[in-house]
Amino acid sequence: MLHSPRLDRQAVALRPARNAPLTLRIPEPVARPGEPVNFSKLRLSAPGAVRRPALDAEPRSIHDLAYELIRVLDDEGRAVGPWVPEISSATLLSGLRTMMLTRVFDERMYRAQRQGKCSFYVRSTGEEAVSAAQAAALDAADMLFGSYRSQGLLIARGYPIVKMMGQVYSNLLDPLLGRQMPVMYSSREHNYFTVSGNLGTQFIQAVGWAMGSALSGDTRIAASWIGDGTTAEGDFHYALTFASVYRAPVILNVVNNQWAISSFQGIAGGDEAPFAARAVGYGLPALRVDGNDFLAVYAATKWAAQRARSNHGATMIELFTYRAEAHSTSDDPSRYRPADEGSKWPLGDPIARLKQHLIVRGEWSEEKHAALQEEVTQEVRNIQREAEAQGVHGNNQTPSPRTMFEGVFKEPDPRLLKQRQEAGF
Amino acid sequence: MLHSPRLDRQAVALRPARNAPLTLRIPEPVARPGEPVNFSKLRLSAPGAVRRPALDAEPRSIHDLAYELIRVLDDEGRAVGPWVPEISSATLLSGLRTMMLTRVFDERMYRAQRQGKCSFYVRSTGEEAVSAAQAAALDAADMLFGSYRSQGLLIARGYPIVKMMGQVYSNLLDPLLGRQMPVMYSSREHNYFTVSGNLGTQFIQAVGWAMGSALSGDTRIAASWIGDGTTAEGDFHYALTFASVYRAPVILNVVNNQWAISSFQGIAGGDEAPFAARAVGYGLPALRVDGNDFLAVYAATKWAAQRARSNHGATMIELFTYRAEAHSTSDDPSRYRPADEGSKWPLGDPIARLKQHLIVRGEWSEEKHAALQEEVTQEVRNIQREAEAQGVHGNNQTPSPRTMFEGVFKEPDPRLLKQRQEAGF
Amino acid sequence: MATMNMIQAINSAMVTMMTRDPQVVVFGEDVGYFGGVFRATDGLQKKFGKHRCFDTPIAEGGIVGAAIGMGAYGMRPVVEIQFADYIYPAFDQLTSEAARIRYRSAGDFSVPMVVRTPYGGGIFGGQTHSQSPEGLFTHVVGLKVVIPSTPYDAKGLLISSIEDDDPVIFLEPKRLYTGPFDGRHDVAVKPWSAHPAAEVPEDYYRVPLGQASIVRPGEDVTILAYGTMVHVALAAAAESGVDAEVIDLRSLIPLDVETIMTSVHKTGRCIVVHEATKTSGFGAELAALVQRECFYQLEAPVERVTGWDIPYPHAFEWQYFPGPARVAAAMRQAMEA
Amino acid sequence: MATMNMIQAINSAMVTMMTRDPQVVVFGEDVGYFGGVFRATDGLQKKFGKHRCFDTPIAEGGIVGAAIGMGAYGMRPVVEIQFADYIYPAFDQLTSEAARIRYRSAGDFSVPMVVRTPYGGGIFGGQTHSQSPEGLFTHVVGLKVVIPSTPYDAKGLLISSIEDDDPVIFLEPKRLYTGPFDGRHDVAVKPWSAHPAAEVPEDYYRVPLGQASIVRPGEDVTILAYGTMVHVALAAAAESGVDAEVIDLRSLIPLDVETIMTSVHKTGRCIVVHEATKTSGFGAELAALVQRECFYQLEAPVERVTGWDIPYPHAFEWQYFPGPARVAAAMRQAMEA
Ligand SMILES: Cc1ncc(C[n+]2csc(CCOP(=O)(O)OP(=O)(O)O)c2C)c(N)n1
Ligand SMILES: Cc1ncc(C[n+]2csc(CCOP(=O)(O)OP(=O)(O)O)c2C)c(N)n1
Ligand SMILES: [Mg+2]
Ligand SMILES: [Mg+2]
Repeated sequence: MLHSPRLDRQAVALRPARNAPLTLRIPEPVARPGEPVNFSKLRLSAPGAVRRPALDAEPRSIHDLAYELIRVLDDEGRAVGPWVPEISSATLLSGLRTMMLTRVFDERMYRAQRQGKCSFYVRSTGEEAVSAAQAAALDAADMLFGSYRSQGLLIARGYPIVKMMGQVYSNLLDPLLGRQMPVMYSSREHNYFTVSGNLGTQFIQAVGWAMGSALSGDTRIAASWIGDGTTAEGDFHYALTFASVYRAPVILNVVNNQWAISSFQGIAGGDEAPFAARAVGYGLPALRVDGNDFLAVYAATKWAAQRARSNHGATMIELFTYRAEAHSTSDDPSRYRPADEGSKWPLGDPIARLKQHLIVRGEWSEEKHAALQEEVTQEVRNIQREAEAQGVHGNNQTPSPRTMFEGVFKEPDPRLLKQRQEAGF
Repeated sequence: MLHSPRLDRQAVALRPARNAPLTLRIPEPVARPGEPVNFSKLRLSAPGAVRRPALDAEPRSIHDLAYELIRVLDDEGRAVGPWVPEISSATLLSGLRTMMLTRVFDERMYRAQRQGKCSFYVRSTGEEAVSAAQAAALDAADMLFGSYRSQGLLIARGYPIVKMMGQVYSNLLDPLLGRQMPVMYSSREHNYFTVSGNLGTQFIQAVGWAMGSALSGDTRIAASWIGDGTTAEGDFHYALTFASVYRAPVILNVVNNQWAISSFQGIAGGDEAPFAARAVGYGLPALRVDGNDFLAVYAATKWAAQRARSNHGATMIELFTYRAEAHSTSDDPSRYRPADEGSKWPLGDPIARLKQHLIVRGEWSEEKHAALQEEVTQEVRNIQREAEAQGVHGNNQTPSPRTMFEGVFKEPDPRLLKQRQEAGF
Repeated sequence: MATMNMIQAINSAMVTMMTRDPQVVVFGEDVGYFGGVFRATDGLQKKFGKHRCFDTPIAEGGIVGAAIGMGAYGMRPVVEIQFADYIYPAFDQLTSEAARIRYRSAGDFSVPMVVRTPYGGGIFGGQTHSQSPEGLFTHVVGLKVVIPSTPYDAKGLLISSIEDDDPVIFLEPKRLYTGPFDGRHDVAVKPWSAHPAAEVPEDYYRVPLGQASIVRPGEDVTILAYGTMVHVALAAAAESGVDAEVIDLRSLIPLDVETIMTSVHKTGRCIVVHEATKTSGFGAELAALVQRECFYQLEAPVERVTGWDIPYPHAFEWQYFPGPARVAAAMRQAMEA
Repeated sequence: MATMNMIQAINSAMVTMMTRDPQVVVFGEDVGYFGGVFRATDGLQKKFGKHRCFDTPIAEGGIVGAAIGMGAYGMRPVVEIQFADYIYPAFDQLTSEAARIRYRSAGDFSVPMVVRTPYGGGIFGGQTHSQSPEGLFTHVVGLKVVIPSTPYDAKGLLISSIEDDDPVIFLEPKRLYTGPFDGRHDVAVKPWSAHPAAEVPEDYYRVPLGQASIVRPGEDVTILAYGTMVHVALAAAAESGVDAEVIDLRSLIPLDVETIMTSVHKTGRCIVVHEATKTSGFGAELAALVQRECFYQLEAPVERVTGWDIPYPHAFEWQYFPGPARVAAAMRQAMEA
């Protein structure tokens, strides 16, 4: 490669002979399609093994937590160790319901997309504990800056699923007037910030919101979620820097589901250091949590929220999980990862694990679970019928196209009045 | 502040009473003008106290080095501890000369600006060891991506000072044809990348260059320099991420001179964790070095360079120093920091310290030093006369204005041919 | 009333609004204790406390991203980007976020934010302290773009921008900070104090966005300008002897199309002047608009006098700068057409 | 010769150049093992090894910044930005760096880099998968901007772009990837195989930058278009019965001014069509240019048919998209003027 005249054009000769040629490392996942799945390199702390520091611990004094994995549920479904949260059975059951509802909702919308009823969809399958447990650990007044995979937050907060479907279908029910791609929800009423199609931007916005809250002497905190892949964007760095400098009351969550479309987490640098470790270098505390362990996620989030509310500032939480399905309806993961990788994920299914815990706890049974499964399935099916009566994508049951010329600015834009006339609406 | 109707417009009520109001922390430096200088909070490792790890050490295993300070010269000017480099007296003397030349050059150009001979200038006073020692530790073929305060790198590499002056004066000698503001040098011949006025951009470019070198099986490495303030830019994060993922052969230097124009390093998050610590979170090794200690800087740079040349990838070096003068000729530091802060900087003057070491070593004397001072002063004065004969800023001795229409693209741009005619050149 | 230069007027606008509205906060690089490299925020921290005016990390994308979040919270952030040349790291937050949040959330959230930034040349700042990026922002739907040319307008427009519920890019012609520079760089520059528009009320007042100002009525040719170029156009009018109608657009988005059209209908000739590079600059939009709306009135093609399509070259400040001579020549040429 | 759709032609251009020049490297999000979300880089990693084609972190600014460094080293990076909507985080590296490095270093360093990115709507991608940001880049001096409309041109232009020693923004009309979509969304889309320009040499050839192509000669009105809009313009010409001369610009910078002027001198009428929003889009530059250079030949104002000044709304894809009906109406109107 060194012989090209073009190379010589810009490069100055003088190559010391004493060194071996340099090489570039291109990271590769452990297994590609057709190769055996291998999770033996994963370093998983034992359930209950990681210490729970004081709320006002100095970030550097707990830097080891960025390299451990906080786990509460053991293999038998018992809650063990210092991170066992104080949590009522009602909260657990409600969290279970949120997760089941989310999964059913996801499956229905996925199928709707396959049936041509919506243009696009994103499931959160396998990652439901992240949204369900974190929403449970936060206050309803806290502001959430989610990603396109945070639908569970809205469901947990009781946002009407029929509206979510309306948004997905861009139909007459769509609160966003058909303006946004499916899943880019927004609800001021539910303190859920408008989701962006541009990765990462919400991370620093959440910090700004939290700064506003703190400047105002308010008590509400903010939380934001981005994926492992998205940590490479500049906004991630801005968020950590501003959160650190101003000690903003915000929780910065990295949902490490191992994949960013076709790129494994090593392409974002996850093999070199856990994403949680990034925060330590900015002087922020970081927790690394089994994202499929509802209790661990809940406990870590409570810790971070209390820390923020007590004016100790921001916490980063890495939620270690696995994207069990395709990235989106536009994706086919069998092209880039072994088909059975998800089923071999050593940290299991968050719904199954919480169910098991509730059974161990004596609060639940297979029968009750089956009944709840039936109930939520029926509920979603009914809502879907209701939603589809108001239109599906492409069948022209949309808000008036007139509306597309409105709301760019608060005041009407004279250009757009003209353009609307030109368009004939 | 909570009573504004505007606030209520976007915010949902529901504020849990149970928490105290949040507050935002706005960092402040220890002392402002009129207040006593106080460096007692600085944690300085003792000279010789920090261990020197193996070249192939795992980054995480040496994370403590990001919080220490590698120092070689003790208060008496002796070189102590494991970081004492193998370095010849000739190299030391040449480094001393580079530093002295740089300082004299800076002073002359500063004065030239005050006399209206150039539009702008940036001194590196007090930080000369950074450029001088790092240039000495690198190979001439290594590619340098400096900042506007890296003039010492060019001087160390023997770039003709008369050309530097030509650039500063935008005169007939200006190799950049009057196109760039003063100090934004460029020299392909000296493997010195064109300096940008936009902060930080060169950091990721250096990584890209190093990736190119490694992809080509070349042996040359890259190095880049940015300031403490600039670490907040996205490019810093891109550089660390890409360097980590691809193990690029690059040295990423953060020159922490405590100030970014009027903002102390705490505004960039330096109070929460040292800048070197950022790297650890990305899985990169980091060294934190007394930037006014020529030997320590040299030794750390050699370590990082050898590591890169051996395909162990990138290293971050934080050079802990002090900006002894104004940010630039457009700045007046007496408005925002105590006037005597620089003179009280506990790590001293890099020239005085190397001089003392050379004397202790028996290679130098006050007399020789005074003679050298006289010599470099005379040298720069002569060069300045020569340079000014070819014009100073504003006296119309510039390259032809015709040239300003050339070189946007490699091929002539037809638009610009027309515009040049219109302009009458 | 007080006599203010443009920096003082801008400062006064912030003082006025910070006093009236506790939600107004000011932040950016070096704006806190120091008061900004151009002194625009001088005294604000002292007066309002460091929670109302503070320094930020050097991360333009972070500044704007945080301002968006704060705006969504309910504050009115007024942020400074130290030079317009350094606004690009914030480009994604501005175009994909600030400009889109109201629309994409169907009004759920909005971003009442002002991004103040000094732009333009004339100070030997070279290619990274002289740029005029306004054209880019006018192409981003959802952003307003405002440029004052006098202290009076600067204060009134900045107040309107701060009170606006949508994001505003407020570009300050840095060459006008201390005086009404008209491009005659070889003539001693007058200070603002000699100019009537330096009489600035100390209290609250607004200059509405979207209303151009006819700064010199005339019959023969319409000159569309903004910022520094308004003064250049006036000098050119005087120099050329052509009876030009000089219009100061004041805000590019929203644009006062009516005032422009009325004038060109009258004069039948139009010249657009800006300091930004020519290709796809805002002059292109103005020329496209004018030729479309005044086609049958135009007696000469709409002419653009702009910066050349090159980076602003340090040594050739005045060869780049579209000064009065070039504008006057274009006027005479238009009259001959 | 082989029959290729546009994706295959783009892929073939990269295969051709990677084979000829070991300095050509391809990287971007998901482009390596997977071969890109649109499959443009399919098979490259397998064929050339993971050091010639590899995945990157999701950091568009990092991708472009690294490519600049690699270009300065002596490689020819061809990077993919997954959607043009996501190019903004790279805006600073593109405008302040890639575009400026040759000039500011007086030729010491240069950036032979291609940024490939799919742009435009028609796929129900909503406001963040449909944008047409070409206008912004045409205002940045130092960048070339290229947009193909057929598989043949796509390969030939991409090869010219890769061989170019300056940075090129190569915008790929994603709606044309699989067929020559002409805007009639209610009609079954033909595949490329039925189109003559799908005949693409498997070997090396160039389509030079800066040469427009007259894809339909005509006498009555000149239509300036690029990308998807070329096919829309052809459909509109057929639909309207107006004898339009349709010009495919192919590269916006450099622009083939001569072909445009010759045509408008002949027809006396001109319509500019693009999918981007109207205000300050590249259509403004074209209209400004044409009215200036063809003032005395024009019999009607230059008309712009473009996307509305709103974000691309998901549900109203076809109400936003400037389809053949709107273009045909503009043609008829121009003929009546
Ligand atoms: C700025 C930007 N770049 C690229 C994309 C395209 N894109 C959408 S999702 C995605 C992968 C994100 O992966 P990750 O952050 O891990 O989140 P996950 O999908 O796994 O939840 C990419 C590259 C985008 N939407 N925005
Ligand atoms: C992108 C960008 N933002 C802001 C500036 C203005 N600016 C120039 S130097 C500087 C301070 C940099 O401080 P630091 O990184 O600590 O470097 P130092 O000057 O101390 O060497 C600022 C804010 C710039 N040049 N580029
Ligand atoms: Mg992921
Ligand atoms: Mg500094």
